[in-house]
Amino acid sequence: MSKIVYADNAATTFLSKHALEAMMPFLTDQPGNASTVYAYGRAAKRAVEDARSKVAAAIGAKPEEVYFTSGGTESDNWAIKGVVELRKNKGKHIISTEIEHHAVQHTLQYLEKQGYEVTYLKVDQYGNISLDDLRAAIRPDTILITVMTANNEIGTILPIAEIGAIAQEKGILFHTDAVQAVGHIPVNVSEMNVDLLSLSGHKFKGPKGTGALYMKKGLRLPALLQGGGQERGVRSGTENVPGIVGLGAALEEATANLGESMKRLAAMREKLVKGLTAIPYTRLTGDPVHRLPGIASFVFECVEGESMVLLLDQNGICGSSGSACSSGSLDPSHVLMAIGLPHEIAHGSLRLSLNEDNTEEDIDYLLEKIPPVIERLRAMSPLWEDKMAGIAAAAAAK
Amino acid sequence: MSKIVYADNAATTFLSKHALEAMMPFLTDQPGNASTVYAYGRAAKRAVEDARSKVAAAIGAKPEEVYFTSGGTESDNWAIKGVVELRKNKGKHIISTEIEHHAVQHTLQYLEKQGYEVTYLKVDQYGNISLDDLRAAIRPDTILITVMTANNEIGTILPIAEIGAIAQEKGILFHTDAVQAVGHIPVNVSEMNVDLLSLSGHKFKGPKGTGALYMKKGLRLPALLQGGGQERGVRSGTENVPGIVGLGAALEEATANLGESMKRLAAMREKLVKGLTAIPYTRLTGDPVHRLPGIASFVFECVEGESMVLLLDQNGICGSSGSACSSGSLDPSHVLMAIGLPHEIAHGSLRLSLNEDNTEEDIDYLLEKIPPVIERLRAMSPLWEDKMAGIAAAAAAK
Amino acid sequence: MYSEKVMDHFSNPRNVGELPDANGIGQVGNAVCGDIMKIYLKIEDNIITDAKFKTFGCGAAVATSSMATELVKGKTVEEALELSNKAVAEALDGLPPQKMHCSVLAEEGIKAAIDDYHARQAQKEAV
Amino acid sequence: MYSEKVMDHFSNPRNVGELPDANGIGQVGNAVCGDIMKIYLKIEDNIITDAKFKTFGCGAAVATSSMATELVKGKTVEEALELSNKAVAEALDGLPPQKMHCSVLAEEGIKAAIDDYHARQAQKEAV
Ligand SMILES: Cc1ncc(COP(=O)(O)O)c(C=O)c1O
Ligand SMILES: Cc1ncc(COP(=O)(O)O)c(C=O)c1O
Repeated sequence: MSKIVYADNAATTFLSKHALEAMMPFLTDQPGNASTVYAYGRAAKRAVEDARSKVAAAIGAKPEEVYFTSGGTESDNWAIKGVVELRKNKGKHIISTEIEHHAVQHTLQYLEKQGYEVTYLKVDQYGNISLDDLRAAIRPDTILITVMTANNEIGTILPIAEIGAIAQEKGILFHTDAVQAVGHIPVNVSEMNVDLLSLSGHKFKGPKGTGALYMKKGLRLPALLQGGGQERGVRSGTENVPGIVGLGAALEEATANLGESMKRLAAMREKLVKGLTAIPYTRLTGDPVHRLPGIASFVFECVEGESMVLLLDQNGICGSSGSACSSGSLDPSHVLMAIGLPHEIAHGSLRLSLNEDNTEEDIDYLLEKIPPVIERLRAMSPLWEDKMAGIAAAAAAK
Repeated sequence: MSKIVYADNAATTFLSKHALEAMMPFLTDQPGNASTVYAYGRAAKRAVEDARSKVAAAIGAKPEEVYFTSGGTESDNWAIKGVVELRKNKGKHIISTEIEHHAVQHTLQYLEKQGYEVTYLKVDQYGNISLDDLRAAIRPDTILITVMTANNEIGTILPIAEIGAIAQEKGILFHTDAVQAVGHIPVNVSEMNVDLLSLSGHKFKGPKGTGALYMKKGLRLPALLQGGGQERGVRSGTENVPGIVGLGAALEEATANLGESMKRLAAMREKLVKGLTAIPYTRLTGDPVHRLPGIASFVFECVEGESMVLLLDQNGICGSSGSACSSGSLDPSHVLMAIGLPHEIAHGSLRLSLNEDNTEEDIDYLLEKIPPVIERLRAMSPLWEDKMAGIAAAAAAK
Repeated sequence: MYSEKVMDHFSNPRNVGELPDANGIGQVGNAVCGDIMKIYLKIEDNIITDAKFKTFGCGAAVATSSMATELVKGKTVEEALELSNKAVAEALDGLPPQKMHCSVLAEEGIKAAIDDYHARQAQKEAV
Repeated sequence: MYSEKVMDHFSNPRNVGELPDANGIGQVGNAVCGDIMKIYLKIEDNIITDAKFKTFGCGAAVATSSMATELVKGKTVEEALELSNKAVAEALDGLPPQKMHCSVLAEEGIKAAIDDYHARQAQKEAV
């Protein structure tokens, strides 16, 4: 097979070999029911609690503050709807941002239909919010602040600790969607002053369909899923023992060499950014400094995202675009709109997301293959033709 | 290692080798994002749709009527809460039974706290409801009937098609929790007249953390989990591709030889029932005829369930008990109470649940090892002492 | 999600480029929505003797442009005006539902180019 | 969930059975709740010289019965009365929280048997 460079790790990752190994006993010679008293059950229970400790260690929490879920989406839904139910007598106002993942944004929109009010903080061109805006948005009936730790499309890292300090001072519960951050940058719930934090296994080489919600000690959200009373009564459903074990193993692995891996990734990302922004009419999206080590995100003028992704695929490159076409909607990604890109430019977005498995050669390959793709698409773009004509005319007019 | 007979398949099963094989590509050399356009994504998408067709075929549904979830608990919660939200202007009354799984029962109890009214139909000594009771319970404001296809503790199969016909005639949505039935007895959504049906992968040798909700064409429940819009907008979250593939493969396998496997299992179960009910003061629980092929469930007088399960474990036997002690509550299982067992007898329950992997030798082993365990526990039971003394006194008095 | 035919026409688009001697040029769509098609037709004796396109848009937009230009070549103007979006989509072995609007755009692009041709003819005659 | 010590005392319970020459017998718990303990003590010169039990109940109920009877053997009646449920649980290297009531039952069982012994002594003296 010809070369494939997988650069879509922010969407999902390959499962870590180490995680798979840890899971295998529960996929083969153990049935893995964690709620039964016989030997198999006790082994499963131990494995689940061991994974819980690993997750807790990775985010600076206590094991009993970690609850396993089916993924980032469930964690986000649970956190937000849970706070709303818990605090329903206190108020109906929530503060969030314009650039949250749909798992948060659509949940908030759902709540708006139920009569809740949401203030979506605006972001600047880098995807950052203003703490003054946040302070100004707080009302006596504000029951929840939910702000993502790092953005999945443009990689910007938000000032969570500062937001958390404000929330704490005002006595408002604070949730952060750390799905893109956990396993990629240092995350510590107490330093970040968060009450609730969502994470998802498959973003750091853990299994799909696994996630967790961190819930600060003393806080007990009502369950989103009622049933058999697993996870100390707040998240029912037979435990996904292999999944949980894989999640724990993958996160332990991801955080073991985090510092080094971040450095290596950031260097590769910078090379990519430098190489691709050398293409004319191309810009990096997101904060140039406060960004996830692995996410390189761009807009190329006069090029449409989906056709870019399809042509890259034919060159053995897996990347993604926040273009409208790839999602079936008409508007380009709300994140790209929120950072102020005009529609026609936002349509030409490309996100390349790296992780530990990517190599220097991958970067070279990307830098070799992507420019001709952009060139080819521009050559058939009437927008590019107009743009070049306009520039030529302007030059001639001088 | 000494012999182990796993007879707790109604709790969870070993993963099928066939299912694991089908999953392996997505656990090793494929990242498996089903929502992306490049080659890996298309392969994942195909695999998911292939699994959907398999699930649909197994329950007599159309592929587009099958939505993947994280398990039976989520499916049950989604079905019930979804109908309640969808029909909130029509009424606040729900009909169910006294013997539902906690995933249904606790969801209903939660809704009762929100102001909904639930009629729990009583069951007879076999765990069966009366259709007349059902008809009598229907009110103009009844919005949902939810009755399980087969009970997980006592194996009784309920008259779903007849219930469905009544629901249909009255224009009331009908949900069935078929978690214990799918893959074990023939299930056909149109013959059963159901609008919604829950199933869970790990009950038929599929992976844990996977399930599905059947939603009849034309019915569109609001989402329980908001987010990226996967599963045609009603169940968000990155698809658990390996899990979904495993679910499809396992269900196809389970239904391929269903007739034969049912016959074989029922014969093994009958041998077990015959052998164990030969122990004095022992009864079969559940319907003696209309029952799941694999579930043999008993109560042994003067014996407590948890100590029975622990001693069986020491004999290499994995079984389960609906005893209060094993669940940490004080009352024995609501199912055993509902079929009219007195507390002290309900405490001595044992469920042995078989599947295709069990052998004739397993049955012989169970029949060899279980009676001495009962005897040993009775020998140390003051209840047994009293019972024997009472019988002796009664005999002497004659 | 795309048929092989769509992928073929996307990867190896027929008739891509400009047509210097085009006598009918139409542009439809807009950059805000993410799809622009510019269709060039050369019409001689009421027959479309050549057709080319430039497209900014998704895979389906490129493929429908390619297919639509293929389909109208050699056709009379009247025949070309009857080209429906459905026909374009069918010729590509179908399109995903959310991409049907691209075939509509292709149909409109051909019509716009023919309109332009008619306008030019009318002007010529008027001169 | 159980410590090794609990499992040991459950699997190989000490002092299980009846004591024909017991002079203090106590029964606590009830079948409705799923735990009954019957404790037999033989007390000579204020010293517990033998102890046995019969228990209907879970693993912890059996283990605490076993441990409690072990702990009181050789003790004076007064010492035995001071046996706390916590001491029984600790001797078993702890119990899961939802099983602590079993240790309470064991403490109460010993007390009930001693009460019975005192009652019998009082009756004897009265005779
Ligand atoms: C920031 C963010 N939040 C939430 C999610 C949802 O996670 P999952 O798809 O695992 O449910 C994702 C990824 O899809 C994400 O990137
Ligand atoms: C009848 C029934 N319904 C629902 C469930 C819940 O399924 P899960 O644990 O897979 O969420 C189970 C099993 O636990 C069950 O037996």
